Amino acid sequence: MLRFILMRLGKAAIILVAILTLNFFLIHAAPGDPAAVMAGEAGAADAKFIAQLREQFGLDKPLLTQLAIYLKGVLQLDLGYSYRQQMPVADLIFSRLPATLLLTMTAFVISLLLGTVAGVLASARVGKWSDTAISTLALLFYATPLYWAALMAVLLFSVYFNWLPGFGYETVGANYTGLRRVLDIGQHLILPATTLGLFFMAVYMRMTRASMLEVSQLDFVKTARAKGLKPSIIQRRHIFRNAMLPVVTLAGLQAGQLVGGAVLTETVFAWPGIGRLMFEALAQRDYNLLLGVFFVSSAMVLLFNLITDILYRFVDPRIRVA
Amino acid sequence: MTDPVLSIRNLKVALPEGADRDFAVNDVSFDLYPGEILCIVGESGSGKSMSANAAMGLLPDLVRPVGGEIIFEGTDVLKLSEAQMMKLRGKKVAMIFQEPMSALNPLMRVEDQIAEVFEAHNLLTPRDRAKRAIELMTEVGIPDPEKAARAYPFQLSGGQRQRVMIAMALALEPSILIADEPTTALDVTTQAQILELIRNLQEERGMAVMFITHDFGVVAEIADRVAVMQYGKIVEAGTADDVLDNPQHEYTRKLIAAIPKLAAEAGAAAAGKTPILEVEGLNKTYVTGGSLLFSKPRIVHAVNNVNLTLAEGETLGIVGESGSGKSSVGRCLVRLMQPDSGTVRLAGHDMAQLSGAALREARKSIQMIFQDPYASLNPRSKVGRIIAEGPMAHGVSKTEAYGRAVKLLEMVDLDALAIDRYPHEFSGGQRQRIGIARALALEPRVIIADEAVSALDVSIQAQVLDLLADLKERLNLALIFITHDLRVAAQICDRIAVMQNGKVVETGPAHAIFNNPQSGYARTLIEAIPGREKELAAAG
Amino acid sequence: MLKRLTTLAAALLVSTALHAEPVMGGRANVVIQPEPPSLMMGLVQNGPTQMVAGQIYESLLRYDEELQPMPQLAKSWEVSEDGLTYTFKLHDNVKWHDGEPFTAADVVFSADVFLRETHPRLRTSLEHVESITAPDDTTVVFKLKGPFGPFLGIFEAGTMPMVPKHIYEGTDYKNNPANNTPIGTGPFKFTEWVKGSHILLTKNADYYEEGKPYLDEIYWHVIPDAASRAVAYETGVVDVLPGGSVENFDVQRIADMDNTCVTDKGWEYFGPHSWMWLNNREGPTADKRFRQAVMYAMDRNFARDALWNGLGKVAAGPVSSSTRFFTDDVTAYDHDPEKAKALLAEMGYDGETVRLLPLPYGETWQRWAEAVKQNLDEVGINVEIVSTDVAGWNQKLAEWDYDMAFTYLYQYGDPALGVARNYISTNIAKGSQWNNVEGYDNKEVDDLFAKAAVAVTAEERQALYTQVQQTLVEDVPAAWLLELGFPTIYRCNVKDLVTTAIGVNDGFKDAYIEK
Amino acid sequence: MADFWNRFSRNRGAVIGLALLVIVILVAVLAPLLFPQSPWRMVQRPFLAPFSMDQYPLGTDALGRDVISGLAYGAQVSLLVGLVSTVAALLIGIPIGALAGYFGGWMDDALMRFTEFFQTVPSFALAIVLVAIFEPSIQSIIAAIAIVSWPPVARLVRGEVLSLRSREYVEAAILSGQTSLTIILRQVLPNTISPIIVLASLMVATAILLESSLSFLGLGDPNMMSWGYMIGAARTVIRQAWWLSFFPGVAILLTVLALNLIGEGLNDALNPRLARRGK
Repeated sequence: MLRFILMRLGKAAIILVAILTLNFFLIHAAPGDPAAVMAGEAGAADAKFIAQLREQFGLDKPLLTQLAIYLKGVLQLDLGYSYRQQMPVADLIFSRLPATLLLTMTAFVISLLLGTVAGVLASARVGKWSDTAISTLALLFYATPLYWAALMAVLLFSVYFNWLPGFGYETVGANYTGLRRVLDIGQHLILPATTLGLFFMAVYMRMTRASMLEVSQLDFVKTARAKGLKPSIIQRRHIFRNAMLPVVTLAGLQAGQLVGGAVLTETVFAWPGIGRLMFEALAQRDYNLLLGVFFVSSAMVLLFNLITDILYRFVDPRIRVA
Repeated sequence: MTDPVLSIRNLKVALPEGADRDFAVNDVSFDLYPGEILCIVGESGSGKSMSANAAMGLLPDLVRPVGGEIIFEGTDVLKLSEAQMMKLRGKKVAMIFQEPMSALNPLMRVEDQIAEVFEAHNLLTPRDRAKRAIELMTEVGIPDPEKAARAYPFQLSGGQRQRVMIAMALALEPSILIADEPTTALDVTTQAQILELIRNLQEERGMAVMFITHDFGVVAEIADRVAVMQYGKIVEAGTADDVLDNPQHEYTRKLIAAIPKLAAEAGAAAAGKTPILEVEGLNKTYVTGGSLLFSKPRIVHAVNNVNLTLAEGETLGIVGESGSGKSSVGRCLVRLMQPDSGTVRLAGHDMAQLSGAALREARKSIQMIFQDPYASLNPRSKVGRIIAEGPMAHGVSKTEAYGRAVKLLEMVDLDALAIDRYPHEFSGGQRQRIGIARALALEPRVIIADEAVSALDVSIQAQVLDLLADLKERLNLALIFITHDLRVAAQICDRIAVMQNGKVVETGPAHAIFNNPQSGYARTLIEAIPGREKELAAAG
Repeated sequence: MLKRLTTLAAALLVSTALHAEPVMGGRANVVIQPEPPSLMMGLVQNGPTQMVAGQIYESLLRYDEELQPMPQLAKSWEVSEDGLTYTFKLHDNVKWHDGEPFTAADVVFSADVFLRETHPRLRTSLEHVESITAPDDTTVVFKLKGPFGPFLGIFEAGTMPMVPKHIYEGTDYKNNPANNTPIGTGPFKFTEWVKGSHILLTKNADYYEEGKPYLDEIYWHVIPDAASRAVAYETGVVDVLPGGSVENFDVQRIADMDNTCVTDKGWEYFGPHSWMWLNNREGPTADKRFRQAVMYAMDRNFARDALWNGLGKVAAGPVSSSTRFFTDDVTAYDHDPEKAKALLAEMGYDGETVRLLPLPYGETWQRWAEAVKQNLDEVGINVEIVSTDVAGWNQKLAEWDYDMAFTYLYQYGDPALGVARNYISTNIAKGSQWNNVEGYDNKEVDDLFAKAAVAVTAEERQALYTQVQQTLVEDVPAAWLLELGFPTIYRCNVKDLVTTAIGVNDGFKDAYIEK
Repeated sequence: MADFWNRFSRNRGAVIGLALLVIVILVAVLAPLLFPQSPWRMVQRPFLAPFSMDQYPLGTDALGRDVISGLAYGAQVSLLVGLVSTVAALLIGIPIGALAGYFGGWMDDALMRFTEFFQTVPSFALAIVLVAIFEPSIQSIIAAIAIVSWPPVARLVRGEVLSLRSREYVEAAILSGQTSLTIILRQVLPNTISPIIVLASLMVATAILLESSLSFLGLGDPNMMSWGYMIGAARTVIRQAWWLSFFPGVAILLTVLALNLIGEGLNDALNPRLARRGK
């Protein structure tokens, strides 16, 4: 097991370096000069001032040197300095990371839980109205643009009914502490997490349903029936566990999509996470910050994939032992 | 005679709309008596499994019984509720299946799956269940049952898995055991062991066994009584001896006649003829699951220093069980697989050393016929193109290649119109003929037939074997016939090489091997052939 | 539209209503957008930094809505007859937030040492200065090399913020750890900054003006989404939405709320002036008739009403009406598609596509570009909008890789500071987007601007600037759009928030909240 | 073909989806006839509510532009981007998957590492970066969507090819002397078509969603009226003009839904695995 984890970590490290290198060159291929943007912020800028900024931030060095400096820094967990925000990139990201983790994890749990439960229900009632309802809902969620769902949720639950807050991480300026703060954040979390999880909820519903139905056709289910086992036990012990295998695989893939989707959700709901940080960094051509966010989100994806793989080995003895 | 434990009367089982016939089982009646083994025999699609499944209440979706009754202990099980059926299943009637791998839950330990049978009927405490599981596993002859009980299905061999299935089925001492092709997926030696186990257990417990099979060898080995099915009807029934020795129905007669006879003739000695193919010191190892830094690879010696010669016009059989390396040898010969070392001299060229255009050219002389009639033809190509493609790749014009294709189709007894049709329009046997025509298109001198008839029903099998023998004569082909089925080998081969674990353990003329095997393994193999004793007895 | 304007006008009236006795205490909840990169105003002078740090740092003077100088750190000042010597008398009881006394030495350090290195805009103005001296602790003397008309206009907090000498002298300014905890002399002290969330300033109890400030604290909310900022105001989370905090489309709705006041004052010092750069070098835009046609084709009143809530004014020419020496005695370009078509026909415009760069500053600007494109389409000009982000936009302008490009710039109260830079030929240089980007080259205009900057009397300057404006408006080197009216939205019980030419930027000194 | 249509039409959802898609295609094709004026034209007062004027049934937007005309022209953009980017993704993914699956060994390793790499980067984030770097235009959007959506194609094709490569008819083709290229093109790829068609129909749906998400964030082609753009532009006025974001969202939802339904129908029709289940 340890060897497996080490192996996967090694592979992940290689992919990360490759991602960093590619991102670095991609982003440097972009038009726009960060020095010029900074000079603009200062109010007026002559060429001399821009040159001064460029030198100050090492932007005048050859590209490869800049890359080498950056990669070396990353090894020391130094993600560079954000010229625009005047803060170390790592600090910026880590100050925003908890909000994103909270959002994505909640969305993840909501979608996985509701999705599989609904999928199991639908599979148990194939062809009945409850199956039709769940399947239709899944189809709709599957086709709904994430950001639009978010907007409609705000319109309905925040503007029209005024039940839930439609933006932000907590009630600004309220300075709640303790349990009240947790509840407050929880309230703010409901709409963004649900809308972010909506798409994958649909995916889990469909996949669980299909997988349950497929597994229920397999020979060992017939064996279980031949034993005289109750349908509920067959459903739970034989069908569900086997049907969950593809869902677990999918859950690992979802992580990556969630980070991407967070860019949209965080934009609509003004959620102070790295998704929004990324978009800000991009608009401001904050190279180091952008690279940093990419690095961290890719690392997150790799970490999730690793967790999934370990989990998969846990649930599937064939992979664990082989 | 005592009363039957199970009595099937005028059973009708309907197939869903759009199937090739209306009823899977049409007006079938038979009785199963305590302490007997009833074999239900038929080719694929004859409906032989359906009546058994109906008795268990385990018919597939959309297939339902529409008439007749199945009387068990005085009640018609077709009229029982699902809850009542659940009480019956496992306790009174148990079942084992063809594919023991897929019939076991891959994610559960073996002992838990056995213990579930008790749980299903609320018997014993969990601890006792585990104990009984191990006892049962001991009883069905699983070595080191304590350890095996903790294993997952994939960690057991095919035979052991089937033993687990049997242990499970016997747990509650049912009065009826339904065995649905339980040995079809197993190697011949394992098959012999499992058949013996079933026979012994049945005798010890006085169970009734309904044994479903397509293999008359197995029938001869195990049956007390036989029912032969065709197109959903029972065409003949009686005691095993009656049906096997004196079949009444034409279909039964045809089936039995189609079984390759074990008696290999002492054919014309091949010695003295010029060898066309000589294999020396052939080796192939597989390396699996290793990676550069982190794990140790597993090495399998699939072909281990194999030497063979094949004379012009001769048929050489390579026989062995799965994993013996027989297919790897065949693939190395045509270079579908790259041997690690050794020479393959084909009409003067060393096939093992060629590459690129030279290899393509040399391969014209050595072609292959494949096992699976469904997978061996490109479903998106018309038959004409499938056959003509080879010659065209070697520069023959399209017209000429298609002309030749028509001739070849006629040669394999197919209509020339076939060239404009797609493979899915043909039956399995016809497809195999197309495969043979394709192999002949390049006018090879050697043909390698890799399990070429294993996927066919026995009656079709016989036709294809006849065709091969005939073509071999007419075209003076040399044939390497790779098979796990010793009966087939006995029928068609001049000489036979027996393989085990990558090595050739014995070579010799077919009749010599069958009548007087020298190596221990060859002997085991031959003794395990189902129905052999009966056949020998009959031959006197 | 008429109804909307009247309600807005009513709101404007309320804001300047009667003054009552100020109330002590309370907290102002204000939106800050975007989150400032730093609060050290000596180093960073972008909009949000000025708005927050303007309560922390001060300069020698403030300016009223007519751009007339008022006392701040300097309680009085004198200008010599020849316009070359400016003498400031400082308050004598001023302390830095860390308790150190503020003296004339700090002024000399700030202007002559610190800002000369760090403040690009001030640096240009200081080139006119020969020496800065401190004869005693409360007196500072600026001696000029020659007359410089706008000189008295550069003592604004964002232009010349006073920084503490005792902290910065001899250090590496950019990396001084004190940058994270700014120390100024202003009415509010820096207390806390939670990135991505809020900045908290608290009352400077030792402030040198007796009784001020009135508020206990200012809580700046970082809410990066425009719609969310609007919601924050509507739900009572914030009380003040400084100009540009919410999308213009939201302004009308919010302004209609109870207890809500709107003002477009407080931007006079900046005079935000919008126009489209027209590339005078090549393509159809090189032809004066084409540029005039663009002016006639645009419906600028529609843009103001539909996009800017009717706030602001249609620009008469290069100089904003709030900037000194403005004149409206120039050619007027009304919306007249027929005239535009005639001009295009006369020049023989062949339908060549012109690229239009919108300003990547949000929805309104994007919509505006779409509206202009549609206006131009309707007179037969083919326009392709090229979408880009801030950096790309900067680069394209700096590299002159555009045909038409939206922009807006501040004028800093005087044409010599904020207008001349965009039209004089000596300012044609690649690599910057704040100079003569359009490539307009007219010796006469160069001369007029040069003379006007150093003329001593206001009358002389007015005459010269009038002439310059007339010439420019005839030539249309750039297509002027609107004098932007940025609305500050606030609860009506927040009093005296916008009283100066820089509005909210130094407004909390005087603001109080009526209960 | 008739057989195919039979199986397809047995799926009721698929028929509904096809009908929806045909409507969307018709609207897109007929847009210039139905709405001869540019969708950017300011035709009425801003924020005209829907159903209040017959001529502008879905109202007008912040600049007084006709919403329904925008929807019609938006259909063009959605379908164009969806189709072209899917074709582009297939053109990248199929060769990579085919080469990796057919040749195996180091080539498989290298190509799959490459694919894995693209799968690891959060795809939407990558799309944002790419569009921003190439600057938003219809070309850069299509390129970005193709670049983030080819890996599943490559993996699918690789998997199919890997299993087809050991199929006996491919071995027969090798023995008959056909070159690798011929075998890939004539024996292997034609047999991967069914799953590719199914995947492609779903990819068009995903591409439409992606394009709309990019446009929503302001990364759309500024000269093309698209649904995502309409919602993005309406986001800030959602309180006073709900219809501006509601209708384009419904349009996206229905189009994507239609494509998904069709994809399922194709899957039923082309993938006989389920059809066989009854036997």
